[in-house]
Parts: sequence; C-alpha cells; structure tokens
Amino acid sequence: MAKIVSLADGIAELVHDGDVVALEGFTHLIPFAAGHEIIRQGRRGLTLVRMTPDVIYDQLIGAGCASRLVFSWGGNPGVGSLHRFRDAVQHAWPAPLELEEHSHAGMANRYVAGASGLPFAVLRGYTGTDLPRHTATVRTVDCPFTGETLTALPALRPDVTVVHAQRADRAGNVQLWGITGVQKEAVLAARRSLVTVEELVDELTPVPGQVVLPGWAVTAVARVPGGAHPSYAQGYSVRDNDFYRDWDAISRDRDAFRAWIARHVLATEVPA
Amino acid sequence: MAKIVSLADGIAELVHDGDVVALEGFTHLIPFAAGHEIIRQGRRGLTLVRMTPDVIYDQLIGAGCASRLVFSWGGNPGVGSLHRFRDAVQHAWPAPLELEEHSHAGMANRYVAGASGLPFAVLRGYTGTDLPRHTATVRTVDCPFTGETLTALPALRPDVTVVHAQRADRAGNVQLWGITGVQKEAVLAARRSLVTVEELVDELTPVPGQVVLPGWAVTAVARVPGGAHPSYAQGYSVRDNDFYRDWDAISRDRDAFRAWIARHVLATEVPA
Amino acid sequence: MSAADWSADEMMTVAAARQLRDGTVCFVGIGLPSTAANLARVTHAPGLVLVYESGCLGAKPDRLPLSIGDGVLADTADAVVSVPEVFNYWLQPGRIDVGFLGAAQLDRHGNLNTTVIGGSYADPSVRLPGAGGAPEIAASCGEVVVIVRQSRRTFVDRVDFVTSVGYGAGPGDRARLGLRGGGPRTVITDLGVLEPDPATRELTLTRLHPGVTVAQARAATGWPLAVADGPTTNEPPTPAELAALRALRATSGATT
Amino acid sequence: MSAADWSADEMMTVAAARQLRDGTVCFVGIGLPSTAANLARVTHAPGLVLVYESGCLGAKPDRLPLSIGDGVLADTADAVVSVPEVFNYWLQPGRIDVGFLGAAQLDRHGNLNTTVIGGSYADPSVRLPGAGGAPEIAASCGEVVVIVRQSRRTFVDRVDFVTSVGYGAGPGDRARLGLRGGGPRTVITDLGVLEPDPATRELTLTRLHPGVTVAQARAATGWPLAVADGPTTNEPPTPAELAALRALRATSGATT
Repeated sequence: MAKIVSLADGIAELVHDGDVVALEGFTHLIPFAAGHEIIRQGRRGLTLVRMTPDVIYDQLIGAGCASRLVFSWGGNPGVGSLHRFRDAVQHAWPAPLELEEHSHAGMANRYVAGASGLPFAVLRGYTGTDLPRHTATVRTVDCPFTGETLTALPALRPDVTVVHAQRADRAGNVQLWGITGVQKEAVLAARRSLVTVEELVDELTPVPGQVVLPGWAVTAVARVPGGAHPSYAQGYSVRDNDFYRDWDAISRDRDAFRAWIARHVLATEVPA
Repeated sequence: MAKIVSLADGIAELVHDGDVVALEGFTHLIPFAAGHEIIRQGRRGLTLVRMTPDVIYDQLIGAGCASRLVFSWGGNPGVGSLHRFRDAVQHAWPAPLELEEHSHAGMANRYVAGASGLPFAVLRGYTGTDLPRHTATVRTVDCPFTGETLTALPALRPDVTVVHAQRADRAGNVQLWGITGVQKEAVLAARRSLVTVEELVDELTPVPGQVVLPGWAVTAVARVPGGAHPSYAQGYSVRDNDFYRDWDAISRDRDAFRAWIARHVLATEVPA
Repeated sequence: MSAADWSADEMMTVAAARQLRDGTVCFVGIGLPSTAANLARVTHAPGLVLVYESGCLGAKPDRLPLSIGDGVLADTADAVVSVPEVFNYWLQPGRIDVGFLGAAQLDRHGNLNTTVIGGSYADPSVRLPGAGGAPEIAASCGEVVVIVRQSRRTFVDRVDFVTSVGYGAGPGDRARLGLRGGGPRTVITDLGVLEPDPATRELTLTRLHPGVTVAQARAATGWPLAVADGPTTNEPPTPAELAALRALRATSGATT
Repeated sequence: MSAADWSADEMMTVAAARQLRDGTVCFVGIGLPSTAANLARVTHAPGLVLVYESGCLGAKPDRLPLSIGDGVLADTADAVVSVPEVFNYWLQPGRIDVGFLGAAQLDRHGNLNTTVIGGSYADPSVRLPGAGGAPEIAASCGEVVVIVRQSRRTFVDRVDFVTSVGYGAGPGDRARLGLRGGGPRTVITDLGVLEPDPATRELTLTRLHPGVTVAQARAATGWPLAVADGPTTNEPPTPAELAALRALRATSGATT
C-alpha cells in the first residue's frame, strides 16, 4: 500500500541528488508543485526525463537541478521556445545540460518497455532521420520471422516518477481521468513513485475514462490541491493559459527568472 | 464508418472459406451467435484463432469448420475438457485439426504486435518449456543493448476478427465494458472486423471501464441481442453456467453433438 | 475436530489458504486456487490482493467466482485492465508475489504439465487444455504455490510435456533459463505438503495432513519420495476456517 | 472579395482546410493544423475525424483547443486512449490518412527540421523544441500536409537536421527506408502550394494564392524553385470560409 505523505517528505524521501527523475503529465495533470518542491529542496545533478519538457522543466533546468535531459519535445506549448532550456543548451547556464533526444513514439515505447520489465522496445520510427546520429540509445533489431529491420530503444527505468492525479483513497489507490498520457507507464517503469493528488477520499467513485493505479504499485501519495497549476486537473481546475504566455517574458531574462523563482517557489510555504 | 449489417450478411461478406478467423472474448462477451452463423453458412478450412477456445470453438471444430487452431488454452472453463476439440486432435473427427499452441501471454502479445503494425512481439516467456519444440512460431531475439535473449513471436493478423459488445451507435462506434480482454487488440490486428452488439443506440453514454472502438476502425456491426449466450454481456445478461455444465455431456458423444447442432444451430432462424 | 469432520479437499484448500500472507499480491486461477485465495481473504488475510488473468486487479468477490471472467470480479476490482496489460505490466515485471497453479502432471523438480499425456505431442493419449497463463506465472511470480491431488498418475518422475518450468532438471536451471521468479516453493496436495530441497531442488515431503502417513504419500508418488527429517503434521482446519470455506462454497454453484 | 479583406495566414489556413476530404482521419497538431482541421470540420468536412497525439480520437471541439491536451478534446472525443496507444495502435499501423506538420526548416525534398538550426547539434545557433510526434507522423500517415510560412530562412536546399523524413534525397528513398506512408503530398504556405514532382520528388510550385507572383515565391525559396506548367491560382477564401474561420478564432484566445 502506498504511504500517505506530505509533499516535502515525499520529495525528501524519494528524490535524491543524481537520480533519474521523470515528471509526467501530457499538458494535463503536470506535477508543478512537486517540481517546485524539488527546486526548494535544492536537488542537483538530476537526469530529468519527460516527453514534453515544457515550463515545469524550464523551471527545474533554470534553477540548476538538472545535468541531463531525456526528452522528445521541449517547448512552451502554444507559445514558443523554452528560454531556460535554450540558455542551458546554447550557453550552459546555469549548468551544462546533456541531451538525450527521442521522438514521442520512442519515449512512450521506452516507458512501456520499462513498465513491462523488458530491456528494450521495438517500433517503426527514427529511420532516415538524424536522431540516431546524435542519440546513442537508438539501435536496430531484426525481426526473427520476416528479417525486417526495426528500431530498438532501451527501456526507461527512472529511479523515481512523479505524477499528479485527481484523487486517491486512504490505501493510496490513485484515480486519474481525462487525458491520462503516459502516466501509468511512467509510474510502473520507475523504481519508486510519488503521486500528488487534488483530493484524498474515502472511496474512489468510478469515472468514465479513468486510469486506476493500485496502491500496491505506488510508493507514496501526497495531497496537493492545485498541484498541477498552471497545468490543470480535469474536473478540478482549468489551464492557466495566461501563465504559459507570461512565462515567455519571465523566462527570457536570467534575472527575471531568478526573481520569479525566488518569489514564487523558494519563498513559498511548503504545503503541509 | 462501420457498416450496419445483419449477422447473416456480415458473416457472408466477411468470413470466407480458408480464412484466418479470430473470435475473441475472455469468458465475457463471447460472440456465440456469430460462431453459430459461421456453422450455418458451412464455412470450411478455417484457421481458428482464439486465446481460450472454449465451448464456442468446440462447436465450430465439431461442426467441421476448422482445419487449424491457434490457441493458448482449450478447455470448458470450470467444467473440464472440450470433447470435440479432443476428438479432433486425438481421432481427426470430423477432420484433422492442426494445432499452433502458445501461452496466454504469447497470444496477447501477438495480437498487440498485429494491432501495432509490427511483425513480431517480444516477451519473457516460453523459456524452458516444451512449447518451442512443437510450435514453430516461437523464436528468440537478442536485446541490442543488454545482449539478453528474449522470446519473439510473430504478429497475429487475422483475416477477420469477430467480437461481441454491449452497444454501438449508428456510425458503428462500438462500446464495451466489464472484462474487455483482448478484444481491442484482436479487432485492430485484423484486416476486417465484425462486431455483434446487444443494442444499437443513438448516442453512447460513457461508462466507467469502457473500451470504445471508433467506427472507422471497424468494418461492420450487427445487432444481435443475446449474441453472447451462454457467455454473458455485463449489464445485459448473466452467464448461463448450466449450459457450460450441460455441454460436457452433449459434446462427449458425436451423435448427441450432431443432434444438438442440428436442432440449436442449423434449424435456428437467422436473426434479421 | 476429527478427520471425519472434513474432507481431504477441504484440508488441502485450508492449507493453501494459510500459505497466503496478508497484504501480498496473488495471481489466482479458477477452482481450488480461487477458493483458497478467497478463503484467506475472509479469514486471516483481508488485505490480500487478488489478480485474475482476465484483467481484474484487486478483485474482492463476495461469492466464489464461477469463471476467470465472472462479472463479480470486474464489479469488485480496483481496476479492470486488458488481458495484454495484465500479462505485460503486472505479471511479467515481477509485481506478483504469489502465483497459484494446478497441473495434470507434476514431476520431482516441480515442472508442470497441462498440455498432453502419453503418446506424442502430435498424437497424444490425452489432450489437455494447454498452457493458458501458467508458463509465465511459473516464470515471473515471486513464488509459486501448486495445488494438486496426489497420485502416481499425477506425481511422475518426469512430466510428459513441460508446460511450466519448476526447477527444470535441478539446481541452477531457473537462473540459467533467465526465469526471474522464485519457482514452486510449496506443493499442497490432499495428503500433505511438499517443498523443494534447498540443495537438490527435488520436491520433498515436509508436512502431512492429519491422519495421513508417510507410506501413503510415498504410495501416491511416482518417484522415490524424499521425506524431511521429522515431517510435521498440519493443524486440522479450525472450526472458523471450515465455516468460512463452507459459507464461501454455499455462495456459488461451483464444483470446486 | 479582394486580397485586402483577408490575411495571408487566413488564406493559408483556408487552403489547408480545403485539403481535407470529408470522412478521412487526420492527425492534428496545435496551431495552424488544428485551426485548419477544425475549419474543415465546420465547413465542408463534418465527418472529418480528428486524432490528437494526447490520445483523443475523434475529438469534436466546439472551440479551438489551446493545447494538444486541452480538456475540450477529451470531453468531446469518441475515445481517449493513452499516449503509447495513440502512437502504437493508431499511428504506427497506418490507420491515419493525413498528418499535418509544421517545421522551422523544410528542404527541396520535403524533409523537415524542428531540432536545431546552425552550428552543430551539440552547439547549435538555435535550439528548437525537437521531434515530438513528427518523425512517426511523417513516416506512417497516408499522406502528410505541411503548413509553413515561406521564406529563404525556412525553405532551404538541405535542412540542418532531418527531424522528419520527406523524400530523403529523392525518388525511392522512402521505400528504401521502409517508410510506409506516402510522405508530404502538399506544402501549404502563405504564398501558395508546393507539391512533389512525381519524377524527382522535388517540391514544385503548383498553385499560388491570389495576388502572389511566381517571382515572390522564388524569392522566398532557398533553392531554384521549379514551377509547374501554368501554376493555378487558388480560389480566395469564400465569405463562408472566412466567417467560419473568424468565428472559430473568436472562440479562443489562441494566437494561431
């Protein structure tokens, strides 16, 4: 059964310097509050894994938590570039950022392989692109029946995966719905997992389209209402599109970014 | 968009002599009525594919429709043996039955590979068992990253898959819930598909645990209320456990079996 | 309570239920395993997590399910997932603590046969249902509990067909084959309990049910059965266990 | 209606929408592709099926979604599936008729770059977002429609980084690479439409938007642009198309 913890305790226990950390959530249910707690606790040298390192990873990269990024699309959705990500790649600020770059199909299948206890995934992808030239984790495998050559990628096995969900019960059974992305796979692929939730409830009423993660497959659950802001939790909040637009200006400038982090992350009370 | 057809027309158009045919449904939602229509239309030389060739395939095999069976568990669940299956294997009655035998994990992954447009599936399985000695479609593949040897199986690509579901709308969008087994994969792996449904409705109200197959991924839908009997359709009917028990005696004897098929299948009105 | 008050099958089911520790995750088949697992859940292991290969995770049936796909399993499960998912995401990576298996034949190294008996594979004396989920349950669960009635026909020196690997030909074989689960730790029969010898991996009689003798167990075994020093005798079913088992059975028309 | 009544971007969006035939299945990204696809759906193609990579199959948004994971997509979809499923069961096997892609660079053979511009991969002048779903959309869809504003910076002889394969180095390359989809059949810009020459697979100007000249198109292209015999001129946006497009835009604060 998953332990019910505070966000601060959950991050302290489960996320360590140098870990391979995945924060997942496909536009919806992005665990921003957990990302901020990682910044507050000053983690360093993380390998950050995420299909879409958008604003949440821009913040973690800008705050100096990451030394490596494994990803497939790094942008501010609907707005433009990630300036902290670009500053790290182009100018090594505040620290060099090593990239391991894949496609969405590749990352999704790497999580699937991790969740399935397989060492690698097979897909049709990457062929003819320049990705295999620069990404060492792209190889090929031949079909033992047809002889056809397909793309092989190593399983993703994060040390810890963090996701946000709508609800959990007292036994740590987690329920999420709406766009559920790759969260189940990311949690099951990881050695440890932390789920932040909008609500802890006595019983999980079934909801169409739900994904349920049994409490025995999750390490810890923390109640963090609004923990997805400026992303959203369907049924609980709406996406703060203005924030994403405003982030462009905040993140363009190193000082403006530092001031924002100081005020909105570092000086923020840790949720109980 | 799927065509809405009668069961008789659907089988006539989509299931041909010599086809590779999968009828799926894991205890729940087994398309018995469609199987009976295949018997009535006198199909011959079918390769029947199914994880659990239970009573429905015992009937098709005993009626002489099949020349080959691809499967992972052939029994009458909770009752015992399939006597028509055993008679075909042990005494070639009414026709020889070639077997291609796998495990559940293997069959499920073969459907997944078929649904995914991949030529093969990778899993941990079969190793050390006698299955690979007798089943030619079990090979190995080496992980290009770790060197570990895993089991490889060819994708399943039935000519046609038939499943039963609770509901469809007029555009042929199909909705099923409860135990949904491997039906989505079996339909998506097939070149053509026929779904029999309890009900045709104007709009599909979402249901927790539902699987929805979009109409553009299904070839044809036929309204066949009770089409899963003696299996069941959650929310519509309960499993006729007595029938499964009675089948043991009916199927033990060739003449009793023939009499049963004559009365309950061949002499039955084709549903409109 | 004397032996006359309960049947050998009841003793076997109770002994199997006692194997299951509270809070563990158990992959359950229909029949005796499902009965034993649900007996454990209503007695000493209320937090036992039942996983059925039909995709029902954490099913809590209030009656014995009649099939692996009984509606009561989906209705009471924490989650219902697809059949590919139950094998790929839940069984294969080793998330299941205990797998329950039956068999038509079992050999001295705990290998199981549910495929063919006698003759050849192509022309067998008896064609059995086949593998189902068993090979991967045997490969991947933390440990396997086998429940099977003991007889010379069933307990053979070498199975006619290895459907599911126990310890192969002996020590080291599981590791050599890359099987990640622990293999069969306990074989529960209507006569007693067998466990693998730590050195030879040969199934050895370690416990007897009340009223059963070593000679009876040997007579029902198709290889020279090793017996642990001082095999213990199982506690007979308690009145509470028997009452719970019979109440469970009364909830269904199940034959097992 | 004269050119002054609509913008080049509006013409581009309308031209893209017209590409989409009713009843086809379209893989849609956010921005211009989503706007064009939804415009098609509310005008001539009510049965167009929109698939978003967030897992929404058959989404029917009543306003323009602001992100690939906008709640309105899940709320109105026929089915919401996981991200692995949308790529593995729906895109990879070739179930999608049309894929829409944008690009920061596009070359004469329709290869697309959304990864890095200038310098080296390790030390680029401009770091772009990267691949996302594009490489497999470009590989697997029945055909690809590219929407991109035309300029010498964007339309280059050879992309700095091949993120998504068009026709590679020319005829036969897609087959040689085992790519199963048809590749980019149409490139829609703010100036006109380019299509691959059937023999050379080089992108060739086949249509111009009203008021645009071949010389303008050539000036905005970084390779010697071939022009089809008698390039036709696109019909300007009809009042109905423009009204529908502007109504769609009014439903959201989207910038594209």
